[in-house]
Amino acid sequence: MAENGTELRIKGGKVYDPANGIDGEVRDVLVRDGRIVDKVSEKARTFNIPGMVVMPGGIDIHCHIAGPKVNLSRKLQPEDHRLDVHPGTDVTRSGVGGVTPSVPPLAARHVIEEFHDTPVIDKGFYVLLGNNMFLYDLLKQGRKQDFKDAIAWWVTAARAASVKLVNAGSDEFWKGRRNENVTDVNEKIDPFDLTPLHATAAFIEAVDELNMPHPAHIHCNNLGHSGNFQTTLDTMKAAEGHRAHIAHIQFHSYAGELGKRVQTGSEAIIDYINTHENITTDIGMVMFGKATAMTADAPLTWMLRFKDTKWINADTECESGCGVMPFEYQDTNYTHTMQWAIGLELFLLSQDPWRVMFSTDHPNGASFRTYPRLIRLLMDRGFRAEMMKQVNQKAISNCLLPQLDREYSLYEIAIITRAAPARALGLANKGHLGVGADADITIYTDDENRERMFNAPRYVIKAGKPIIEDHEFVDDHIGRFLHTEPEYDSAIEDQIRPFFDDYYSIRFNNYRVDASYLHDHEVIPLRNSGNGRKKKGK
Amino acid sequence: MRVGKTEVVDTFAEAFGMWGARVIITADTKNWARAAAQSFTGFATSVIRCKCEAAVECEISDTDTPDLRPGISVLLFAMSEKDMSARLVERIGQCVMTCPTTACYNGLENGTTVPVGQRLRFFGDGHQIAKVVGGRKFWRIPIMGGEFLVDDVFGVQPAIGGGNLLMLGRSGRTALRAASGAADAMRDVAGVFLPFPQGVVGSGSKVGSRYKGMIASTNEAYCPTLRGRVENSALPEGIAAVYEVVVNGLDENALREAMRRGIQAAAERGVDYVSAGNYGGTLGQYKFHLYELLESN
Amino acid sequence: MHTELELTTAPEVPIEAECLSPAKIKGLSQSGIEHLAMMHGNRKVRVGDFFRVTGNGQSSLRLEGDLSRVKYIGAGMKEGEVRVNGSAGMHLGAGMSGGVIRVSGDASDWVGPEMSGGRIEVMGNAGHMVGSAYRGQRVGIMGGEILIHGNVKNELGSAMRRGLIAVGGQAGDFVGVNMRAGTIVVMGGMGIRAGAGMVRGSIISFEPVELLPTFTYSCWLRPTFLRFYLCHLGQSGFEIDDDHMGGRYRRYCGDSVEENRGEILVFDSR
Amino acid sequence: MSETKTPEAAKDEPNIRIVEDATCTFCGCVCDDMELTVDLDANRITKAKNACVLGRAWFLQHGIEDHPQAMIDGREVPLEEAMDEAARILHEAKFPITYGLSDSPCEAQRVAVAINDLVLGNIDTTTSVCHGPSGIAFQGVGESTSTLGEVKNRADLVIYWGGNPAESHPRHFTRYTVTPKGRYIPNGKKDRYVVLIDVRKTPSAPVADQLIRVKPGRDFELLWALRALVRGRDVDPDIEKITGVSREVLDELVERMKNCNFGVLFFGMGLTMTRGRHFNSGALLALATDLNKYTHFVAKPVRGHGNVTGADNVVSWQTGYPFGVNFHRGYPRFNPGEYTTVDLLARGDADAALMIATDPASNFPKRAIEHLKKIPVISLDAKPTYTSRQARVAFMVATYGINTGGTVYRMDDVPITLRPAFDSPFPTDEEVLTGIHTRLKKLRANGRKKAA
Repeated sequence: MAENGTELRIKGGKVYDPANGIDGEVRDVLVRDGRIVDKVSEKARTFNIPGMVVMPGGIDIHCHIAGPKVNLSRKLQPEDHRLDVHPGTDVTRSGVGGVTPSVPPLAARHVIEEFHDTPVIDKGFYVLLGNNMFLYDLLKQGRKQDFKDAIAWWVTAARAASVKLVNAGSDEFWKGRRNENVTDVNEKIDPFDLTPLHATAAFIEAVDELNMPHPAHIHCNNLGHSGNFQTTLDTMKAAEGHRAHIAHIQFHSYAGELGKRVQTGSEAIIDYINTHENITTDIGMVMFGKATAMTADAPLTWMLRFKDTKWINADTECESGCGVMPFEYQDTNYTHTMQWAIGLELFLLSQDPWRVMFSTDHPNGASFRTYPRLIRLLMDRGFRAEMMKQVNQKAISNCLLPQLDREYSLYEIAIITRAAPARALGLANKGHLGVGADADITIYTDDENRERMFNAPRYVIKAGKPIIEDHEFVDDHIGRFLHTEPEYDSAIEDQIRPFFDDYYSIRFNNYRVDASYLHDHEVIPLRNSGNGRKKKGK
Repeated sequence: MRVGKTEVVDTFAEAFGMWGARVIITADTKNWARAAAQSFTGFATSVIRCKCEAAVECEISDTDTPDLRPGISVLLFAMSEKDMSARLVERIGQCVMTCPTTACYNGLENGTTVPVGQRLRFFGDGHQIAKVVGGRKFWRIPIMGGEFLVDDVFGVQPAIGGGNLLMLGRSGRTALRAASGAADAMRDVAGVFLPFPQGVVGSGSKVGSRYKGMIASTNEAYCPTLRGRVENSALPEGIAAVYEVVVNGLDENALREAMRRGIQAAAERGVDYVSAGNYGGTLGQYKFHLYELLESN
Repeated sequence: MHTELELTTAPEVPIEAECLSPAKIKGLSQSGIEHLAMMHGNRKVRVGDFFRVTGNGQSSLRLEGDLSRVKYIGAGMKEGEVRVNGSAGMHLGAGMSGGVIRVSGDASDWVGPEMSGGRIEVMGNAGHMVGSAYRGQRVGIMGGEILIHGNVKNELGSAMRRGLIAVGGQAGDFVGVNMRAGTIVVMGGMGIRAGAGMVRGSIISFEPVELLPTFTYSCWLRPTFLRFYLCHLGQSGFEIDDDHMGGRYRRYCGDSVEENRGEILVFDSR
Repeated sequence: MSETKTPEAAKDEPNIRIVEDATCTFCGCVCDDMELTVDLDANRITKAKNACVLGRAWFLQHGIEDHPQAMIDGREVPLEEAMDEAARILHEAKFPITYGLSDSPCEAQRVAVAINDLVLGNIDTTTSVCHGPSGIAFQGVGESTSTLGEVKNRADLVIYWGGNPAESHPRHFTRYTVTPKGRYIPNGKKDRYVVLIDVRKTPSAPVADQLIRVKPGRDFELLWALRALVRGRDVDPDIEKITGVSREVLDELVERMKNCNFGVLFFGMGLTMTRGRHFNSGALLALATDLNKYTHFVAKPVRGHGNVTGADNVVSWQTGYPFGVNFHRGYPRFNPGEYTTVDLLARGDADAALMIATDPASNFPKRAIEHLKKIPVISLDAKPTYTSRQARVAFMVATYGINTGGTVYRMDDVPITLRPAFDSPFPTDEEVLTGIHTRLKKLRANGRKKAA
């Protein structure tokens, strides 16, 4: 947070603030004490930025930047960072780049610790509960209320922002059945007498009913398999009547026969989403070049493993699996091109940018450093056509992309990268520039070439403090930690405790992340709490 | 012009452009290397029906070959770069690789190369091994006798085919002795080879024929038996036989030198006439005037 | 004509000097060379602080003195020549793609990492990881020649993909470990576990070798291709006797935990 | 805190305190089920329920020594002065190195990395002399691994290679891997098959169903043969002569590994620190990975120090590399052998050293120790050591886990919070390091001003 009394006047920029319906209007943005205000004094520092583009700070709804998987990946790939170095400056620490957060609760402390060392941005994480053995036991026994309470306890204990499901039910197949995977969402998960689809539906319902700011965040079953769009549709149908966020949907929109070539299933998927208000999604775009497969979906990385590529599997007791592997998307490859095209199709066929958001599932689909290029692909059909010529033509001839000539506007970009994720995450003070909002502001030099434009913001203001001026870092900022606290009956702890004694390797009392880890943090209010800002938008 | 007893006719040999390669065959013993070379150069007298022309250039001692074993240098000419690759692959594959203990190396350090080992390697059926040393890439192909070694690519260069001398004799024996003597002398020049048996042609041809599909046919102007029948006979009276010595060379100078030595050697053997074959300058881009050859000495 | 740099001040801590390469000094004046930046530990220093420079920038560079604590000599070289009259520090010729480096004394660890062409000759000994991949990389040197006349330590040519490495003396353990392809010739014997994890490539030893249980004996042979290599090495200053040139070698295939397409040739007898 | 309570029996003696679910940082097991009885008057732990023999000694023998907080050249000085001097040494050094860290909480480790980032130093942890080879191996082949609870719940085949947990990690068997009953292992040890592979019969042997004795220094050959056999390839018929293990035993083990439901390979320094080092670890990690083609198989190093795993993690997330990291160029670089401490010192590269909770002067090779004597050393330790006695600046710090809180990572990367038993008059290593860091920032700023 900026020091009290710090005032800024951002003058003359074209403001894109979709949450408040502002579409490129030239107006001033005023900042005091880290918030947007309607008046500042004469002493306010003025940024004269006529012609520049002003947007709220970006919000990424699905991005792996910290936690055990990310750290494993760093350790795994020294060759990845060696040629991509970032010397320290007076205000920044040094570091290395390369392509490199969802978190099993057992490791929650790790991710929070790492967040302390991740500068500038505010951050939170989703806790992985989709393969939680205790919760599955409750489901099997039909104890719905206990199930809800236990979810709420876990979110609170881990200090998470919401719940994430990854390939629900797959843990038992992977760890317990010699590396098998879920293939049919209606197949019984052996010891639990329920199916992946049952479990997914139960989580969606519980998280929604707990009024968590962000609904269940779902990595569907069968990721990456031809024909999986049917699974994705089944999953979305199971969510009917409840909010659900389907993550990196590009990876789940494949038609074609299992084991055969991928075909595009984007139309069926996006048609469903367009007509179902309860669903939000992010794309999980694939971009060509180096990536890292990094997922709690351990069987998936095993499937992707080519020859003897170095590969990590890491099981977390009672909670999750994990796979990490270096990966490269090649524009000569049919499947990779198809994935790229399907991602773009989903973007271009989406009718509601408020529900279909921007992501590359960093670093799975691509590094977040490819965002500017992706924005250009969305905004510039000429550029898109150029790119289409350079990729696998067989795939291009098999997809819808060449027929789509939509171009995103800056306003729509501001929605899918700012306003929509903020709303989907329940962050009332973020993703917009209305009075009272956090003064997280990005200012770009307007440029026909949108890649160049978004590559290097001219100014970045974080919590009212200029961090980047004229493209250079001028200050440091330790972001805030965001989490939520759903309500639950604490009697559930008496149910959970014996389970820990029996099946965990650490003590119940040592599991919960205590307040000393939170430092500068903020609790995202629940949906019914009334503290939240009312829904804004189109 | 007379050289000794021999009349050198004022004419020219007409030669044409080809592509040439030098192939070094080595083996554990000289005999095996020779065997491979013999096989390699078999049925390679004329592009007309053999698709290429080849002959031994010289033998190389075991101090001078790339792998320090006894070796033989062979020259092979064909009409195009593409043909070169095909002919080399055929002949190295069928005649050298099959010959025990051999290896086969490129003998031309030239800019233009054609794939050879690159194509032969498939004989290894996936077990072949590539090696690169000193910028040179070659293939090791496992075979029943051990390993066959062959360069990945062979240098090819523009070369000249069809240099020739005609030995006209009042007796067949004189003409043949002169022709063989000339061939022996010519063969000593580096960079040339004589594709025909012992270097001598008994049935020189002209281009074309009255029969459809025949590219070449007997050269009636030089057939002694037809002197009385045809109107275009080029033979003076009394000539009993004409032998042609055909010579190919990697470059013009080598060819010139070879032909000059050939005329000298023929003259030393007292042949009646030395002439040369041409088509009035319509066929080949190279002309070797016999007088000029002699004068240049 | 060459440029001469004589080390006149002994460094307190290691120096990193990628600038000691023909491409970096070419065309510079004497004072231009003296002003080139190096790292002395964590401090930026100038070439002139440690070296006496004679001549302006040529494509041939002579380095005089004990440079065993000077790292990255000849790094990234594409052409020209560097001659070290003395010893050289770590990462000698790192990433070089052409040209020649000659060291009259010893070299340290990581000779020629990420090399793709050119030649490094060391008359004395070298350390670990000669011609090897950096940690985590799947593929080591992509070409070129590294010729060490003395001994080397462990992991010679690890993961190498192409090229020739020859050692006149002894090599340590794990020669050619994880080798992708290429050729390693060791004349003075080698440690254990040669060729562990090798996919393809050739390791040749003039001395008996203890092999891993995952290598299978094929036959003895007098390899023609080896004559080719040994001639080449003979021309590069190694003494090759007739026995090794024409002798018989035992051929082992491996590594069977990989594709089993590599070979180790061990000299057997005349 | 809810876990700290005064028990009924101790009511009359208010100076007794019970700490439940406390964490023992003596070894990498980081058992978090200690019940400590603390005599607050005596600054002593009088009882450590659940602790193993090593843990008991760790807790019960810990007292507050009468020792200066800080010394320069063996002379007591105020803490501030020592921090000034430490900062000056690091600021002036051209090649400052930091080493140790494995017996410090993550919070201190983070400051240590920050210091090195600032002074353009070189940071390394004890990983480089214990499981550093495993780290290098990991970069080459990856790893299939799991948390210890998953072993408890699922592992029906447990193999120990080159380790003797009965003596080094006494509760490894009983708390995590062999005897405990788990979700799918209802009968505990009866449901598991335990194999011990070692060069000799150790006190751990009685736990095992099978002991396989490998010839000393032949681990790699044995692992390599197993890898080949798992892949269905043949091996040298002389395998018994080479490794000391017969082909029959190997075939049986391979079948057992391929046919178990959930197998685990634990390995110790018997593997990583013998000839072959990272290749030995790499062979084992690769074997576990290979086995995943047939069943679920994981591998896990058995780590020694209480927070060596935390050090790996902290250094990784701050620099991108797990240990042996150099900042000379202003950004992190990694190269074991070049930037690892033993090698640096043996070559005489460093010109100042910050030694955190480690005693290199007692256990490093002679050449390294000789160089250490020539350069200014700053030491932080909870007890006097050879290193601290020779140090230019020596800080006596509070003992982590007993006197100070913070986070440590168990050997399976599970982060655990510490619950200190009683206060210490000594500062924490985090405090000392933060003090040095703050001073260094000032020195740097002044340096810049001067330059400007």
